[in-house]
Amino acid sequence: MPKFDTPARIVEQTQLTHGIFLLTVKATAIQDSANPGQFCMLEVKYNNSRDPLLRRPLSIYKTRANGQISFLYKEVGKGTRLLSKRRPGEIVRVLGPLGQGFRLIDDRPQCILVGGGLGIAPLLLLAERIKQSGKLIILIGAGNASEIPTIEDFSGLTRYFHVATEDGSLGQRGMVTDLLAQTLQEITGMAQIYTCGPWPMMKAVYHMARRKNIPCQVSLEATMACGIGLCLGCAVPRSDSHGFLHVCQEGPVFDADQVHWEYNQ
Amino acid sequence: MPKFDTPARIVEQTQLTHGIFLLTVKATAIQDSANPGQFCMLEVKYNNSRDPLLRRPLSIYKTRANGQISFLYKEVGKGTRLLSKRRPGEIVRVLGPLGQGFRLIDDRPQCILVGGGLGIAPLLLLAERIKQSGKLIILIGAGNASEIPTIEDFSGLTRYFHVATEDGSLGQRGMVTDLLAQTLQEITGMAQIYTCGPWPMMKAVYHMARRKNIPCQVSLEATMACGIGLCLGCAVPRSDSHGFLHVCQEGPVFDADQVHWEYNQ
Amino acid sequence: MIHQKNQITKSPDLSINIGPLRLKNPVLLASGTCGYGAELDGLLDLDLLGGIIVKGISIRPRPGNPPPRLVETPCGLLNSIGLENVGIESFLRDKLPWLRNVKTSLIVNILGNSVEEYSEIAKKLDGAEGVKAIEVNISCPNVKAGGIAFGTDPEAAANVTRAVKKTTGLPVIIKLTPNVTDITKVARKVASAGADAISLINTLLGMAIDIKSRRPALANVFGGLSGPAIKPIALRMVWQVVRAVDIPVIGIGGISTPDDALEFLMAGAKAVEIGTATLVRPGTAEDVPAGIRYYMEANSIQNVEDLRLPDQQTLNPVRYPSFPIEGLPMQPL
Amino acid sequence: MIHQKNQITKSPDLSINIGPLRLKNPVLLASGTCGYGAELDGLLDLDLLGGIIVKGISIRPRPGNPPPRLVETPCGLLNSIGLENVGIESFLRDKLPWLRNVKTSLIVNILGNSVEEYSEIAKKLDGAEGVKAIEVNISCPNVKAGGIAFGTDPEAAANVTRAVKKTTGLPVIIKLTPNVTDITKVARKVASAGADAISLINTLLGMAIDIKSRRPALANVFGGLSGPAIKPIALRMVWQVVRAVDIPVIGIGGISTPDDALEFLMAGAKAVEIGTATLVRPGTAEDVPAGIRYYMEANSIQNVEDLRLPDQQTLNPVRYPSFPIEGLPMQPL
Ligand SMILES: Cc1cc2nc3c(=O)[nH]c(=O)nc-3n(C[C@H](O)[C@H](O)[C@H](O)COP(=O)(O)OP(=O)(O)OC[C@H]3O[C@@H](n4cnc5c(N)ncnc54)[C@H](O)[C@@H]3O)c2cc1C
Ligand SMILES: Cc1cc2nc3c(=O)[nH]c(=O)nc-3n(C[C@H](O)[C@H](O)[C@H](O)COP(=O)(O)OP(=O)(O)OC[C@H]3O[C@@H](n4cnc5c(N)ncnc54)[C@H](O)[C@@H]3O)c2cc1C
Ligand SMILES: Cc1cc2nc3c(=O)[nH]c(=O)nc-3n(C[C@H](O)[C@H](O)[C@H](O)COP(=O)(O)O)c2cc1C
Ligand SMILES: Cc1cc2nc3c(=O)[nH]c(=O)nc-3n(C[C@H](O)[C@H](O)[C@H](O)COP(=O)(O)O)c2cc1C
Ligand code: FES
Ligand code: FES
Repeated sequence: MPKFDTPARIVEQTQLTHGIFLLTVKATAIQDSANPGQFCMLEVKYNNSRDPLLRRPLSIYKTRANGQISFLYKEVGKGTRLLSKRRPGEIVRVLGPLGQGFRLIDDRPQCILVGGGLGIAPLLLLAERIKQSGKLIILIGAGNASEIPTIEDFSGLTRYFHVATEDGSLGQRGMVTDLLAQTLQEITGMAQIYTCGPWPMMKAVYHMARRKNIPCQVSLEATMACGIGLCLGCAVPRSDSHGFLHVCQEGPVFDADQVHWEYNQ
Repeated sequence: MPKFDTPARIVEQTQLTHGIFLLTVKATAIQDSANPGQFCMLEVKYNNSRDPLLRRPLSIYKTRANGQISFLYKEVGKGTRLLSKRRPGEIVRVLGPLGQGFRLIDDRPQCILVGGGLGIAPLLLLAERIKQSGKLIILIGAGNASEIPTIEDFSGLTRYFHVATEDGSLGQRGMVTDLLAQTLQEITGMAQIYTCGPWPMMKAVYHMARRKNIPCQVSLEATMACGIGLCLGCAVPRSDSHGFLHVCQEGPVFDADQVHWEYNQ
Repeated sequence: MIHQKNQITKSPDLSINIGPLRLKNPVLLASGTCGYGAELDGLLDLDLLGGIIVKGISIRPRPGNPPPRLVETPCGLLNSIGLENVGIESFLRDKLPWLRNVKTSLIVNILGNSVEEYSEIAKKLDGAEGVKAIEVNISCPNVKAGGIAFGTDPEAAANVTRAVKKTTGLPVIIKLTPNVTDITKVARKVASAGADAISLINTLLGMAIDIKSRRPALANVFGGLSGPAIKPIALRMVWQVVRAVDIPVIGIGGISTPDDALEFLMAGAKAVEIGTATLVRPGTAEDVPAGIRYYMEANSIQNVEDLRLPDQQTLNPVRYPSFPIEGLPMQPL
Repeated sequence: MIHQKNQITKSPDLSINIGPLRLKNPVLLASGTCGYGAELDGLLDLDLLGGIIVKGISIRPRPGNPPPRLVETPCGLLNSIGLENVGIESFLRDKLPWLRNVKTSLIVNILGNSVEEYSEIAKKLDGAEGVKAIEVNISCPNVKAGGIAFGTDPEAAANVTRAVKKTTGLPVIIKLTPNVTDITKVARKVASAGADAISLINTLLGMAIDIKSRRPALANVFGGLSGPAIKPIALRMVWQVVRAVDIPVIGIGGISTPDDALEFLMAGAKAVEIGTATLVRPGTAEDVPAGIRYYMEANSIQNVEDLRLPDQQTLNPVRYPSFPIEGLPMQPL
């Protein structure tokens, strides 16, 4: 799979709600070959400064045929703060598309996407892809409505769309796992779960899936230096206790039963 | 003398010629107490980056009664490049006014200002001050006209105004020391020289002044970390071979005969 | 939340003891980066700090090294000031009076090229009104032993410690150099020799070359590296020394924010010194006690010493409650 | 100007010898930061480099340390990968074939926990087609000597060197750890033990604490610091070792631009390795030979080895032709 490290011009930088941004850049080569669940490494340092040193991994949220890619990201620290200050017309270096994305399983006509907070970022491309072929169920959870400002991107894709927020500001009051429990009671037939969100949420989703014998793919995060398998820094313990998964190269998407969920992040 | 370390809003950032910029910030407290020949330390790092680490010293070029200070600077490296990217409305931290500026000598009605290249930066405020009290002779030299884009700021201040450029693109072809030699032949009576520019130029000016027994003040540069006497990094050897002058605290302006001119920068 | 917290916790206590010396908070200014204090007048309220450690003083004035003395490096600063200072006589006469009016603890950093020089200067400080403690810089070359730094030889370090302790009643802090294979060896020797406390780290030996002029960027060729770049090394050494000795440890190296200071306090440092960060922004240190207090309030920590991480948990981080990975010995790297 | 230059100088020669090994230019990829080469396919043209040094290989596969294994620091990176690698068998079977097709010199970095392990793996590499040299990482813990790194004990370092030299006919490069008081001592021992070349530095031991979770940021507590932050320390050590031994020295540490590389070459390094910079931008190394060539052309330097600064001039920088300052001895700091 080809990867590209290109200077990309910023087309749009929008603050959606407090601390959440949508960044769109022009990077045709990357857009061309991007698959759902893949990510990019974005340079966040400014000009010829060397601090922060490392790039930051962000999932590919959206692509457009004109070579544009969008990232949906949250300002959590130094790097994302600097990135959020960059303006249209400026250049950021982007390396991508990286990693193994979600795998579509032919015999699974019902796909359940479970996203928590900004964990929805890698799920949009996937949802768009599934929509073309099978039944799409989207379940999204967050603390409150402002944490998921791009919910409309998803809601139009399927009529099986449900939201839960902990404070009840949008959709059902509660957790996304409540939605999943309800869904798993209702559905019949072969299904496949795809999930991304905080570790405890994904762990819960995995256990629910396992009880129902539904295969589950998870998109993991790990601190990364290179994003392309050079440093072996992005390790996550394997369930078989034989060493580690490498999130940037073998992931970020894994079959959930490969992952050692007792690992205390 | 009070010093202030204030966040200053950028009012103007203009590229005058290739690589030369005029930056104007609002820093009322500093403007209020600034004297000719003093300088400021400007933060050049972006946002919460820590590289480049140190601030950069720049002479106070102009002040306006409304609290504005201007700096005339050249992009020579990392720090000045980053500074040149900053835009009006943004904030830079400025520490100043710093150091000992030029001293006006009461019994010297004729003042000769000798500036080389951007060495003119600390001389404008001085020229404005002298204009009020005595005869002002301004001599400016540069490689070519584009190195001294703000020459009009000076030319209106006195009719004793001469320029030399090495390529003849402005004024007389030659060096500013040629102009000084001519001037020294013409003038009679008590005089005082003030100079700032490259080390070899200042050295030459000093020697010419000495031969004519005219006192000479020079504005020196040195690599600085703090700008306020904390680190003792900005040393320049003393002419009496007893240790060092400290540019940020005892200078940047010195009587030229205090300086060890054989020091090979 | 804030209301509730106020009901259950008292305002955090930031005061600490360094041996017999009580400091109102654990934030000090590091030697060589705060002049003799007066230079900061109006830019930093010294009264808000735990203490100030003035520029290293020698028995006679020293002119220091020829310039260039400074070069910036990535997130760091190389300096070869050469320990320029006014000498003890001028310090006592010209600098000390101003410092007596500051409401913070004054610590004097001293240096010498022989054990005798260290003793001599410590003796002169012993009776000096206003001086609360001595910090001994042992990174200096031991002229008698061929110029090897006192601090790289555990025996020599212990000798200096004993000599200084003998000549002064003031608390003695020994400041270690990081340019050694095993800093705990020096630390242990210095502690058994009677030091009241240990501070670390001094600068790491480095250099830079100016490729334009094709010569070393510093006239002295080598210089000492300081600033954020060295923080990870400093923190590791502080962690090691805290676990090797029973006397208080003061952490130094690249601290420029309250968060940086908290890392050192969590590693077990009793106090911290702020160096290069003061050069970059003179007011830096002022914000640090406030930031530490804020963190303590937010985390309901009563005493600043309770910030220290428990050794057990952290030396064997229990991140895998039941996690046997075949052949997984912890590695030093 | 350019026209005139072309008339008087030939195109600069960037090729160098590391012992018996000829490299087309002095720019190598550092072990542990370029995987096994194939990961860089399409992002970096390995053919443009002097060589590639693959991830450290041990006798058996190693899983490495638990995560978190990485933390960013100011201008630096702390890692505690724990020397995870596929082991020599899998390397020879799965990785080497791809590497044989690359038109650059392949150097294999090896590691062990005993002298025997080093020998054993060197023997397996001896006949391997495509392998041009061995780089020996001696920062590993010497299990028999209680876990002290081989590289911090000059004797142990010499023992490893002798053992590896005895079992292989390949050129042997010994890679030194910087976590020592006097790196020239180790360098001299290693040189007399028969090393063909020395490379330095490996990472500096450091740590970070996550103040939010209140525990060390790395599961392993300590990690190795690399990146621009360490460049001044690396350059100083290279300068020292170049002047202490007669064998070629390869400089490593924080190199991310041609200018950085030029500093090391001017310090006297025969070649340089690029590590962390490749993680930050995979194409970094490609630009370095080009940048060196450009500098040589602009300064009419014919051979890359002529970049080295003359010792005399620079060790006693003659910046003051006649400049006697009273009591002005050059200081180490
Ligand atoms: C494959 C992958 C895809 C990702 N996609 C997205 C995305 O689409 N949108 C988005 O907002 N975020 C995404 N992340 C997380 C994002 O990379 C981090 O939030 C970002 O790197 C933080 O950088 P910072 O400099 O702002 O924070 P720092 O100052 O480095 O750290 C601030 C806090 O964030 C945590 N953090 C730092 N780096 C990471 C990391 N790599 N992963 C998780 N936590 C981290 C730190 O522990 C710390 O608590 C993704 C991460 C991975 C590995
Ligand atoms: C008191 C004082 C007043 C000054 N006033 C002005 C002014 O009004 N306008 C102006 O353009 N410049 C002025 N300078 C010089 C200015 O400070 C430097 O050009 C600037 O710091 C370079 O920063 P940089 O990061 O761009 O360059 P760097 O990347 O740090 O270095 C690039 C090149 O500039 C040289 N350099 C770096 N720092 C200094 C320094 N402090 N002094 C001299 N050379 C240096 C280096 O040797 C190198 O060759 C003044 C310097 C001093 C000490
Ligand atoms: C310019 C400068 C001068 C210094 N002078 C001294 C000194 O005189 N005595 C001393 O013990 N340490 C001296 N140091 C070391 C600092 O006190 C401190 O230990 C070191 O800089 C690391 O801390 P930092 O990274 O916060 O600067 C000096 C450091 C700098 C940068
Ligand atoms: C993630 C990572 C892994 C490394 N693995 C090895 C290794 O396996 N063997 C080795 O000798 N050095 C290893 N190193 C050290 C580098 O080769 C190099 O010596 C060091 O990082 C300093 O150079 P740099 O600042 O350019 O990265 C590793 C460094 C990093 C950052
Ligand atoms: S981030 Fe470097 S190997 Fe995954
Ligand atoms: S720059 Fe620090 S004392 Fe002058």
